[in-house]
Amino acid sequence: MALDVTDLSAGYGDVTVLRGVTCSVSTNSVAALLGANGAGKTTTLNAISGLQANVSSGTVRLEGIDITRMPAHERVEAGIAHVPQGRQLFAFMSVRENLELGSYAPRARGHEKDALDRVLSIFPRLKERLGQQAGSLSGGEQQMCAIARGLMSRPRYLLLDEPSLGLAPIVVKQVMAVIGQIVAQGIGILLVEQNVALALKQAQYAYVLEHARIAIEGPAAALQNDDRVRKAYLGL
Amino acid sequence: MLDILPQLLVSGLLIGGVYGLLSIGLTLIFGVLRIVNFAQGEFIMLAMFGAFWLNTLWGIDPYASILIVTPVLFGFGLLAERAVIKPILHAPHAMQIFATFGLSVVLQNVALTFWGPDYRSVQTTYSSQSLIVGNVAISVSSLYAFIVAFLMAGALIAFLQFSRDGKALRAMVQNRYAASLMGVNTDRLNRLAFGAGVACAAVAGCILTPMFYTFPTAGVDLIITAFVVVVLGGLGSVAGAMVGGLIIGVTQTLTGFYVSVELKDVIALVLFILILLIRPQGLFGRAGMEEVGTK
Amino acid sequence: MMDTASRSIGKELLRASGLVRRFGGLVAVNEVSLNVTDREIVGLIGPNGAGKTSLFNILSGQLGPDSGNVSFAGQDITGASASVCARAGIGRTFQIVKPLVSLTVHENVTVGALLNYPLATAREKAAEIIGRVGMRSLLDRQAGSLTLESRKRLELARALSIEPRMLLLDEILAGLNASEINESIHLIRSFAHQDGLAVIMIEHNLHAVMSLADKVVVLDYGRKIAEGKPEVVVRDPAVVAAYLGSDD
Amino acid sequence: MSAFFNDYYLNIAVMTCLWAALSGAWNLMAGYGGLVSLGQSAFFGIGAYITAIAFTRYGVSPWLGLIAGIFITTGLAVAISWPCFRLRGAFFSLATLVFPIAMEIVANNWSDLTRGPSGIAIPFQPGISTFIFSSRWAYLVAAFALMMTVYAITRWMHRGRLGLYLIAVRDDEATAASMGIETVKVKLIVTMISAALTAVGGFFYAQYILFLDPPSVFSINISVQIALLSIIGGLGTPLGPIVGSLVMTPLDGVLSQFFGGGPRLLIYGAVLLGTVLLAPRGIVGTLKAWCPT
Amino acid sequence: QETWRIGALYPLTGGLALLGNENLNGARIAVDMINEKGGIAGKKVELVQGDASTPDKAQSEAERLSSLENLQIITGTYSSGLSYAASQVVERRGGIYWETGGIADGLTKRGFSGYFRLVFTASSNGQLAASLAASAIAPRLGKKPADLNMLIVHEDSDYGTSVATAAETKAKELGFKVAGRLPYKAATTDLAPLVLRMKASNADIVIASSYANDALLIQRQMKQLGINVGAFIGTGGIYGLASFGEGLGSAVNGIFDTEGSAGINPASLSDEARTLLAEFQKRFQASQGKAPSYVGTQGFVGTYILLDKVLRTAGVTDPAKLKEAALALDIPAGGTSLGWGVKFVRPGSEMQGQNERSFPVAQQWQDGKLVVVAPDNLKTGDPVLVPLRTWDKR
Ligand SMILES: Nc1ncnc2c1ncn2[C@@H]1O[C@H](COP(=O)(O)OP(=O)(O)OP(=O)(O)O)[C@@H](O)[C@H]1O
Ligand SMILES: Nc1ncnc2c1ncn2[C@@H]1O[C@H](COP(=O)(O)OP(=O)(O)OP(=O)(O)O)[C@@H](O)[C@H]1O
Ligand SMILES: [Mg+2]
Ligand SMILES: [Mg+2]
Repeated sequence: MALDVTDLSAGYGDVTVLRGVTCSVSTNSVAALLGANGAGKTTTLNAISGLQANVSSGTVRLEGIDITRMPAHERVEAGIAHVPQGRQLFAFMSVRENLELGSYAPRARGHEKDALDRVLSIFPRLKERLGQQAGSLSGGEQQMCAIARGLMSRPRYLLLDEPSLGLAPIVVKQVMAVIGQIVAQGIGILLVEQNVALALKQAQYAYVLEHARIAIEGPAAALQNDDRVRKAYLGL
Repeated sequence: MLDILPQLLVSGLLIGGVYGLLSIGLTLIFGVLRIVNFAQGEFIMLAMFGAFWLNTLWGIDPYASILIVTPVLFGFGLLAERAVIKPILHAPHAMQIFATFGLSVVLQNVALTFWGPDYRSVQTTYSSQSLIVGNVAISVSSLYAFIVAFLMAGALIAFLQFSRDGKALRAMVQNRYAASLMGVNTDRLNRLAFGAGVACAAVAGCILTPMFYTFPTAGVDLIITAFVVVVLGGLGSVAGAMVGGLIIGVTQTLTGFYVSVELKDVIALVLFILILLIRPQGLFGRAGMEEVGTK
Repeated sequence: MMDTASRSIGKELLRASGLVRRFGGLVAVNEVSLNVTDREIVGLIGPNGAGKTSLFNILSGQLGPDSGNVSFAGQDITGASASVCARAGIGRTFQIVKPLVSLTVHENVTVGALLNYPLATAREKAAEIIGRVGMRSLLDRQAGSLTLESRKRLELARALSIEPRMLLLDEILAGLNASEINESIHLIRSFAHQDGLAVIMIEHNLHAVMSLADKVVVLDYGRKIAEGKPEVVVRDPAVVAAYLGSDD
Repeated sequence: MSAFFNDYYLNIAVMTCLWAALSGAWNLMAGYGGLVSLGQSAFFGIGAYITAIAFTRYGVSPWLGLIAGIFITTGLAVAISWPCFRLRGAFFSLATLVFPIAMEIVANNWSDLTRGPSGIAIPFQPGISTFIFSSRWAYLVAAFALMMTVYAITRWMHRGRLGLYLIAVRDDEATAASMGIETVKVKLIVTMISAALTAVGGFFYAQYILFLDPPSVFSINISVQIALLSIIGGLGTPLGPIVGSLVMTPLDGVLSQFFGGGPRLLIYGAVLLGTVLLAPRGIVGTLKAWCPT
Repeated sequence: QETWRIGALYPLTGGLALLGNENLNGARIAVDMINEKGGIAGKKVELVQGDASTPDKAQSEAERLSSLENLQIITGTYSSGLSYAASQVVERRGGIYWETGGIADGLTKRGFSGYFRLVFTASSNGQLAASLAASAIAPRLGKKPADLNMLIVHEDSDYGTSVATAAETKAKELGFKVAGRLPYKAATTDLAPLVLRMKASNADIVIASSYANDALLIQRQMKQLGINVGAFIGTGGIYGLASFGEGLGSAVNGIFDTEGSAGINPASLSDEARTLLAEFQKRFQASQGKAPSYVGTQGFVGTYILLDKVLRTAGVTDPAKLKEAALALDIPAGGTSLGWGVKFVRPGSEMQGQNERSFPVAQQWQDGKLVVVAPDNLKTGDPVLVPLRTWDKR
């Protein structure tokens, strides 16, 4: 049971950002996708969720089913949730409505209440702000709202793009704890993080994107001790 | 001259209802697609021609013709969305205005070329009938327009506020990208919204056919007030369009009677500017909302 | 690393007292006072939603305070517009980056430099600043096509372009990896130490705050709950409870 | 006279230059400042009316009338645009739509001054001092000069201080303000320049057509036409309005020659629609995208 | 040259398209008829049309017709504003401008030597409306003008304003109590306040100058609000068109209309004029599927005279000769199908170029048709339904 990206090349217009990227996430696990700024991490997630990026070759398979050419909204139904970089909330809707929209996909219907209770117990801060317009939340609150919204669709696989961005240390700790909980519920997570130390602590397996390809990969623990990783990404 | 005040208020509210009816489609399309549809008046005009021909050729009552004209124009709206609106969804705001303006020129002249410049009208029993309540006369055709406007507005508001697709529509307005991440088929909703906006124009056109002449530039006169109403109420707000319509209707009627018929439009425009000074986003608009998606 | 404590601190530049800002029922900034002197680096931390950005918005003229005073370099700028604050010498970055998308990187920065220089000189100054924040290779890129990280650098360059006396930096390190953060720390330090600017930085990256700040101010629910030397503040139990969380 | 220098072609050339100038003045506001005004015909009409009134009623030379027209129009433009600067996007456009409607009603009713609905027919008294010429060449020279003035101002502004400030304000007002730009002042300056140039265009129109009445000069169609040419040519580029006018004004003439009535406008509308859809950045913008050099 | 080429400049698109096209259709029939009779001096006539929808378009189209197509004779323009702009061009080029429709008084006050206007002026139409009220309506209402409230309402264009101003002056002269003159915008969607002002002013007689929708709105809203007046006089435009009758059904009966008429008493016409009118009406009906209105007839008559009387006499398109032929015209009343005669005011006089033998007539809608009711020598019937039936009985 896995989400497999095989030999994926993708880009925007004439610009190729990815050349033959192969990676995979299995349920019940966290895979980290690392790399410098602009390496193409977000692009990889976009290609998986079917947004913006043009895939020129390669495949994305969800538990064996080829979803490479599926429109974005059908992929949500197939079980992919993407918490995008930069939050992308519905700024003029309340937090509650944002969360409700998280369960727009048919697969989530009928489970909205449970899902809502669950995410609110994960992010109690949001409970206080349910009626507030999402656009006026503080930066960190917005990030929580975005993650919570992603969880509302009862995904099989969750793509998280820099979830710790802008969060207070205490919240980062909470989010990381939540990632642990989510995985335990049988969801596979592909985690993109700039905070490499954090990501490697959280993940079982990790990939490092460099020059449009996966340059390094391996169990997270091994990468933590890899010299290249330590120098380039851990600032040690 | 005060004894006539109740009549003035009633007449003002009734015409306000007509303005609301004219504005609903416009505000819906703007609300969802962030496009000011300058061709909305022409869709109304096409509907009026539809009602006129159905009446002339087969004797169908204009109100009954809603059942035929609305689906046809809805379909036409879907086509227009595909051909004209979809390509410019992400274009700068100025481009969008002028694409729909081009569409309006084309539609007007299609009508002129096919049906000629003649003024046509439909005679119905209710065209100029009225109910008398006390010493106030209530125009039957305006009353129908008023009622239909409120039913339509109510239905739309309920749809947008409470239904799944309605919420998805509102979400899409604010962030298309995120909406598709939620599993929303944005292409379908765009089409749906434009089609629905055109369908509103169709209903309005049929309802208005017994009241006005039908001719190729009929839409132009009708839609200018609708623009004012829609901005006043808050672009994109259906409730705003109705309230804006009523405010403009009553102001025009009162100033038309007590001040000057000629200046009634100017006074309404001054009021319009004054309200915008206090609330730049319009009565029911949300501050900042007007910018969402327009860039 | 230079010992921040031993560096001589200049005279008072910013004095804000009793600032309050409400949004509906919510008090986003509640009776906050803050003094900053020349060349001082102040770290502003606090939980999400504590009112840090709102405080910046008041100081830089984006928001008017409901009450309280701000004076900057001897000038009363309470409630002054953003452009007046900028002209008085307050440069800022936005947490949610706001580049001028249809201009190039160079033009973005030139716009700010035009405040003090004619066009030709402004362009040169802008290029210099862009070089300093490490974006020289992106000089002619359209700002709309930059990655988030480059946009953040651009924010910084724009804030510098008006030759401010004080910089307000709102989470400019967020989204950078560890090596990039180290570079930026040097850069920020140079603003204070070489250029003599006062800096207030909002940052969730404790490592950066600890190594840069002369003074740390902590906000929680709009109130100032702690102020002082970084080493002292991070041990404050209130700060640990509200912001840092205990290590487990 | 060779057929090419026929008065009719000269007339089209004059109109092409005039429309290019008017559209160029609009482009300053809309293309750079993002102020997509639909109220330009208000400024156009006021400019036309002031010179015409000064000349026909008080015998003031149109040159002096022009100066008065520029000042009054600019003043009025400031007064009526200022409130609208708080409005954004489509709100601004639709609010400015109100100006010409209001002006038309004013002109219609202030008949002591404007002769109301009968309009003003300017007597044909050729001469430099009256700015009325028997030869279309003289008009062409003047219209060309006007067009080039607008072009020069646009060029000067383009990526100069004012141009950059305008784009900054258009892209993000908060960012612009944070860099010390006084956003309202910048919008006012460009509105004043645009209104002044538009008033000159109105003056020219009055002295050229020699007849004006409220519905014709305050027509919303004029506002739309003005904007259209920049859109087709390329919004926010100095050459855009000129290219737009060079394509569309003669096209309209040609269509009039070969198709009467409805079909002419049908084709005109279709061309407009086609351009907007196929070349959404306008002709100049699209050409630039094809060949970056 | 193989043919005589004549310019025809009318608003064919935009808001004035209806009557512009109607005019042009009349003119076309005149050309056809001349051509079928062998043309002029053996050559056929060809109309070169131009679309003058706005003044600047009018002037550019006039320029096209006169300098590009090299035409010496241009006929048009239906609307006064357009005529002002277009005739400037033609006058400067020394051609002939043959105006069949524009009725603003000022058009013939400019001292243009090549400008000829066949139609009466707006003032004379307004005056007729007031006189009609005095001569035909007041007696039938059984009151003296001094005891009658008159209200004048008009759309605010040049046409409406000049007609209304003349009507107001004349009505005061005739001793009516003029309760007011109310202008409004023709493009309005609601005239309830106007109609209620009628009620508030207790108007006995209303004189109205309207464009199209506004005329329909006034009547329908009068009915809805139950406002009855003794007599209602429209002054041309839509009031004389079939669409007005269609829009109101039987409620139209009793409403007066002053302007030219396509149906004056044939007995008052010369034989030639009568035959031409019949022929024209037959052809118009055949090609347009409806009877010609006054406006269409006006296009026909104007163009026919231009070709048959002016061009044929001059025999060349030399403007000097054409002017001479035009000024020499001396057709007595009844000599044209509209009942008018033709004699142009000579240069030197204030109204140079105005046809002093054209005049409006008064008609009334009776049984869904227009009947000429005044002046006596042209009428085909007498005024009926004065006072107007109240709405519940119409
Ligand atoms: N919409 C787009 N159009 C064109 N180019 C893009 C687009 N989005 C990203 N790019 C380019 O693609 C490259 C990879 O970007 P991507 O966002 O995938 O990187 P990333 O690894 O997520 O970086 P970051 O850490 O900054 O988020 C960059 O060079 C970027 O400029
Ligand atoms: N325009 C607004 N309307 C309503 N509430 C607002 C508005 N702006 C901010 N708030 C609220 O004020 C509080 C403070 O917000 P602020 O953005 O200042 O927080 P912050 O300390 O910068 O947080 P973060 O670290 O997450 O960026 C938050 O709860 C936020 O939701
Ligand atoms: Mg990324
Ligand atoms: Mg913040």
